[in-house]
Amino acid sequence: MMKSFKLGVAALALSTGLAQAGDVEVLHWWTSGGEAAALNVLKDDLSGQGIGWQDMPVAGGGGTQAMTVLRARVTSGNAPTAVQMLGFDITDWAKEGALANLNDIAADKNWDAVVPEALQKFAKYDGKWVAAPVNVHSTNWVWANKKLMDELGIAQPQTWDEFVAALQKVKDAGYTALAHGGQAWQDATIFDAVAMSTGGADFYQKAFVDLDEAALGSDTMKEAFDRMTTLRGFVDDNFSGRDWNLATAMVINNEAGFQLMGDWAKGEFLNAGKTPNQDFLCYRFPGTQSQVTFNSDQFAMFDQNGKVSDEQAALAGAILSPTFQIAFNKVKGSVPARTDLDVSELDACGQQGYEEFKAASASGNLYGSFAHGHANKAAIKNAMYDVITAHFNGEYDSATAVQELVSAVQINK
Amino acid sequence: MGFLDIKNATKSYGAVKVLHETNISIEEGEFLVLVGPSGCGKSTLLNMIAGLEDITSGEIAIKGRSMNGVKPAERNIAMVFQSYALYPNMTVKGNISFGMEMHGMPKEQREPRIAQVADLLQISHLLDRKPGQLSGGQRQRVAMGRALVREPDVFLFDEPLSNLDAKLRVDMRTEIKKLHQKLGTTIVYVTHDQIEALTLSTRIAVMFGGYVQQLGTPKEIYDDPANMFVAGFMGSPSMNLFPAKIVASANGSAAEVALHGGQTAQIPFANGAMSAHQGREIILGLRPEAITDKDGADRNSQSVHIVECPVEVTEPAGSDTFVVTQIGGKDVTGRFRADVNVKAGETFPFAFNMEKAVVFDPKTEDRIR
Amino acid sequence: MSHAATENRPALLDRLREALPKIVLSPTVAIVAIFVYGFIAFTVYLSFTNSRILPTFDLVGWKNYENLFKIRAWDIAVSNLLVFGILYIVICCALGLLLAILLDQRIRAEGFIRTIYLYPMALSFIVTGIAWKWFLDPGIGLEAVVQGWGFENFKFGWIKDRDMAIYTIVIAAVWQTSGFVMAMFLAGLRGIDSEMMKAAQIDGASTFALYRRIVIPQLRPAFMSAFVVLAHMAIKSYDLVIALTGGGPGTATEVPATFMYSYTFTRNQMGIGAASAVIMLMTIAAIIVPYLWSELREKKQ
Amino acid sequence: MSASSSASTGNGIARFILYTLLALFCVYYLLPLYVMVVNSLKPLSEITSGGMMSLPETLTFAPWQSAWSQAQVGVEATGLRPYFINSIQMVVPAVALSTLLGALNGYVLTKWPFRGSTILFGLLLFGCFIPFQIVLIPMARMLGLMGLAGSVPGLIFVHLVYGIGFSTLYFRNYYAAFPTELVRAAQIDGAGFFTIFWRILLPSSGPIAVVCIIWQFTNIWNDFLFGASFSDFDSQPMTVALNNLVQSSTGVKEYNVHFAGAIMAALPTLLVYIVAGRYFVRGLMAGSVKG
Repeated sequence: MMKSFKLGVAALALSTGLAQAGDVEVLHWWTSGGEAAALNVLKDDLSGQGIGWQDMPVAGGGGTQAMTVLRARVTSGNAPTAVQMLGFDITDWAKEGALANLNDIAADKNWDAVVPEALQKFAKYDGKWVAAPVNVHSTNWVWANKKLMDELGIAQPQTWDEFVAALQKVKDAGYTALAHGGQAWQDATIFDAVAMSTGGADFYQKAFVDLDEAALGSDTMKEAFDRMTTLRGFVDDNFSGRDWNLATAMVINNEAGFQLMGDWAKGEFLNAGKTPNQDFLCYRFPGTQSQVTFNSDQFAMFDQNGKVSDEQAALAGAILSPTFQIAFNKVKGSVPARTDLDVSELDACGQQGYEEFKAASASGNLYGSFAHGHANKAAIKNAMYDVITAHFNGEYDSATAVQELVSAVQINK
Repeated sequence: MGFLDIKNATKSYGAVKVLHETNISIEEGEFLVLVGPSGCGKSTLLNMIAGLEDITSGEIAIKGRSMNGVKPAERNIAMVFQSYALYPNMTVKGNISFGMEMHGMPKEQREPRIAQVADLLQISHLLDRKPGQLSGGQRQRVAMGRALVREPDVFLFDEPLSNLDAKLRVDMRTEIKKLHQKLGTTIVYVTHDQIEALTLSTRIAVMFGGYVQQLGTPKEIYDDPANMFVAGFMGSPSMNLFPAKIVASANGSAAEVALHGGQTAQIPFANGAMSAHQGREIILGLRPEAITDKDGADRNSQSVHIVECPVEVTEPAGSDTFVVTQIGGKDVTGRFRADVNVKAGETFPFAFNMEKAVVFDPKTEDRIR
Repeated sequence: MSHAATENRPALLDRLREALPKIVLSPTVAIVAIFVYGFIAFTVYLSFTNSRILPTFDLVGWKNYENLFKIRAWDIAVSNLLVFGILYIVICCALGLLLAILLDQRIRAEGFIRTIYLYPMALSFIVTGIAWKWFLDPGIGLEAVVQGWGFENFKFGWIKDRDMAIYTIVIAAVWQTSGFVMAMFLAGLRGIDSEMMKAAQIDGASTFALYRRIVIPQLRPAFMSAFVVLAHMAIKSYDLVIALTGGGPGTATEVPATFMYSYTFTRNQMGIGAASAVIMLMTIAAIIVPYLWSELREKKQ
Repeated sequence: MSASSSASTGNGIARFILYTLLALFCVYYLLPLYVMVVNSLKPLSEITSGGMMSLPETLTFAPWQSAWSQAQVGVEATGLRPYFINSIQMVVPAVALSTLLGALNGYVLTKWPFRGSTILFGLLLFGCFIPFQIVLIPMARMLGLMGLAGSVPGLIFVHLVYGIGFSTLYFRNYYAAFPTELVRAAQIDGAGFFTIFWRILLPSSGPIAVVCIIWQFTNIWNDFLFGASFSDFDSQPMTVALNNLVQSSTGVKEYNVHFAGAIMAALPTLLVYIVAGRYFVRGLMAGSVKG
């Protein structure tokens, strides 16, 4: 069993990994009403082409459950046809030789031109398209309660200091300044923006993408941790373990002033009947106005007998089709993964986000979010989570956190 | 060659030999009892006959056919267990018919046999009950019915009466004896109760420490024990065994014994016995019924001797009174008539019937003849 | 089979029949050999490789173990398991015993109460985790409710407190299994000879002494069974921690099971995950093997 | 012994304290269930506006309906219904097989012991403690090689493999106390290996079978990891669907539906406990606590 293992992964995927002819089996973790509605657009598109959809949802942990299941499925030689994936997971699977080459359809639909390069870094491996990007979430958003902002006379903060002042104002007024849920990935999402704001794009690139030890251990990093301590002071005592959407609800219900969260938070506002710019505000984290940190859901296709099946090609094509991109991202809160679309159907925040995304892409300021696995491998990401969350919960002071961050990266490199 | 032959059979568990070379041969219709204290090997031997345990070496044959390696079910035997081993989930009828069913006997043939056996054992009214609803005695009958209905060559009984109360045990004992006489079947019966052994058997094998100590009729075993173990184990109250020395006396030899209080007494052996062993230290064995009061002594015996002994305890037992004295430091019990006037503390004449005396070597514990 | 052939077969058939018990057992033996011990061997091997997302077979020596002990979360996980395991087993046994003794006093509606005590075992923690999480949450749970009754100073925020959070896991875990332990002890109590109890009462033993001196010592087999079941659950507790705290606040409630899952699957560090699994298995063995040894040796006497 | 130990009968105060204690523990055990039931009968707005402990102001059964047949657990809003059936299809054979095999193993280990059988049992028992996380990948590989990947039989097999240790333990301890003389009697009556098992032992195994079935049913029904990893799009069990319902990443969390679904998912196991609970203690008494 030993020797055959590695070879077997590819071989088995080849031989038995076929779903029923004419169907696609899709492993994903989009099980909420809105997400499922969005996927239904894709499903209907495919059924129009005579292709059936076999649904294999596994929710939980932002896709980590699904990735565990995927590993079992692939190892058993029963890989799903298409799998929702994030960032480095795609690269890792491509390295294993398990993903199909989508170059034909990509050339046919001209993906190289319309998909930003920062996304291609994940969607392509070794010069071959292996995944079709569905959307682009950006993570460095601030969500603010307009009513509180107006009441307290707070304008959009442009710098860190202004932001701290604004938080202080909210806190003094007796509200929770920062709505936050104490889960590792949420802590890291904040840190993502704080680090970008503190050290700038180059620092971000060096520390989180290149894993440069000097940058990781630098005073700038310590400064970033200090700022996290400051933010911790604006969070209520009851934050630990809270789901992000409950934190959003605090902003919606006029209990809290701000939340730092990716653009998926917008869906909560919209679902609660709130309107952008009337009931709530959306803007980039102070100090990162020109940058966009993103994560992108993509669908990777598992290799079928050494080539791409017709169904997979159809699915990939449908995913990047303008109609699906618009229809899906309208519901999901994210922006389309291609830069050539008319997004007038999106809401105000969505349109703003799309413009910023295009601009960042053009100016080279589009960065994969380290907190969402788009800067480095899962091992590194989670090792950083450990340090960030431990620091945010007061287990480390900033100096220790910096040291721990360096050693965590060393261990997991 | 007998009906059931046990030839040089042994049993070992690893290095431990629990049954040493055993040879027993019994005829058809015999009632053999294997008796001995627990751990003596009797149940092991029974299980070997049943085929429930393998034979380490030697052979067991029934009707001349070697049973080594033959399955229990194919030996044409039946067994009654100590706990009766009634199948709790089946009715009495189911229990009785199970063996026939397993041997492929059609239902029409089973029914009359069940009825016949149930009738014989008077359990016809219980046939539809489950074992849990029966009394101990009823279960015992069902267990026997289950064995009987098979009409086997050999019946094996593994302490079948030990779970019954005293009264029931005596009744069932009689019933088993009647059944044996009526049906004339061959039976091997294991018990630790020497009375059962003596009352039921045609022959007894007394076992101890993995050896057959003595094989013989009840009378042989009782009157003529081969060694001190058999002498002490069989009979109740058990045989008095006390130290003595053989000395010359007027008519031949006598046993010189130490009475309580430092005196010695000489009790002559029956005519001429033990003359060859004069001067030897021995253990003298006399059953309680051979030590009586003067008037209660066996009138046919030629060799009754009176010795005045101090009385330690008297134990009236209705039909008899047991009187205890000390000889050679051992309690010695005599069986006196019930109306004899004897009190503890006084000295009283004891009558020793030396025709019944048996003599053992104190070291080997074997019989000296 | 033809009739002629059977003539020569009895010996073979007999041998087959004699081997039947072993034949019946053999599928289980094969299953256990492959799917338990084979997999353990495989895991041990993996722990010496640099496996990441999928198993690979490039040996790296002790590196995974060295790294494992450098990871702070592992230390936390191990010490948490110690705290959790001891408290969980002790409290479950104590509570289970108490409940069993209480229920053994000829209680009316015993069956009903017993079912209530027992039912948590039936529920998966995917299910009850949310309820517990809410109940323990100071914002909406017990603290809020009691404060709502007017006890403004009432505080119960353990789940948010990184020094206390592990105890909330004990509370929920005890809730889940103590009823089961109760059932085991109750069964043990019912199995004790009532004549012995009468004798002790005649000897003048107080109720307390009766239980302490006579009853509880006789429950040793029940204690042993309970210990195995509880140890097994303590070590495997994964759902519970994930549902209740997700290992937080911070890493305060990390346990080896969550650590192992996280490194093997979430972090694509299969080598380190395997190393932690090996350490965990060795710990289990250190606890269970002596138990099995004493149990099985006793059987021989 | 219950009869003799209750020296306190008739002592009013002691009885009162006793019942109070028992009632307090009932509250402890029922609390989470209370939270779940109460909140499954409220409209969502009532939950989010606080007061998770309070009784519903407007009673609604809509969450239950939704969880059963309308809730979003995948692309299709099917509710838990189809997954329920998947779970039943998996649990029933898995429980039956592992119980039967456990009974056979227990029978062999106690009534037909052979050299090394005790050690074998020890090894079997130790297998119960293997962490499931480490078996996931190699098991997936084996299932693939056996052609059982992503199928209900595959799931049944996995649960059989890891359920067998405990079921063997239960039956072995039970049969150890079962009189060996009965087996011998049956042997002499001419019953073979399997006949003895079917006709003599199995009919008397009711109590321990209940214990074993309860244990296996609970574990298999509630399993998530294997269910998620080794199932296919058309064989996902209930727990995976419930997880999808509860853990959905974005969008409004319908807690009332979650609770309704959670209780629904637990109903079969609860039912088993309530129906068989009385035999449970009896079964434990007969077997497993004897060590």
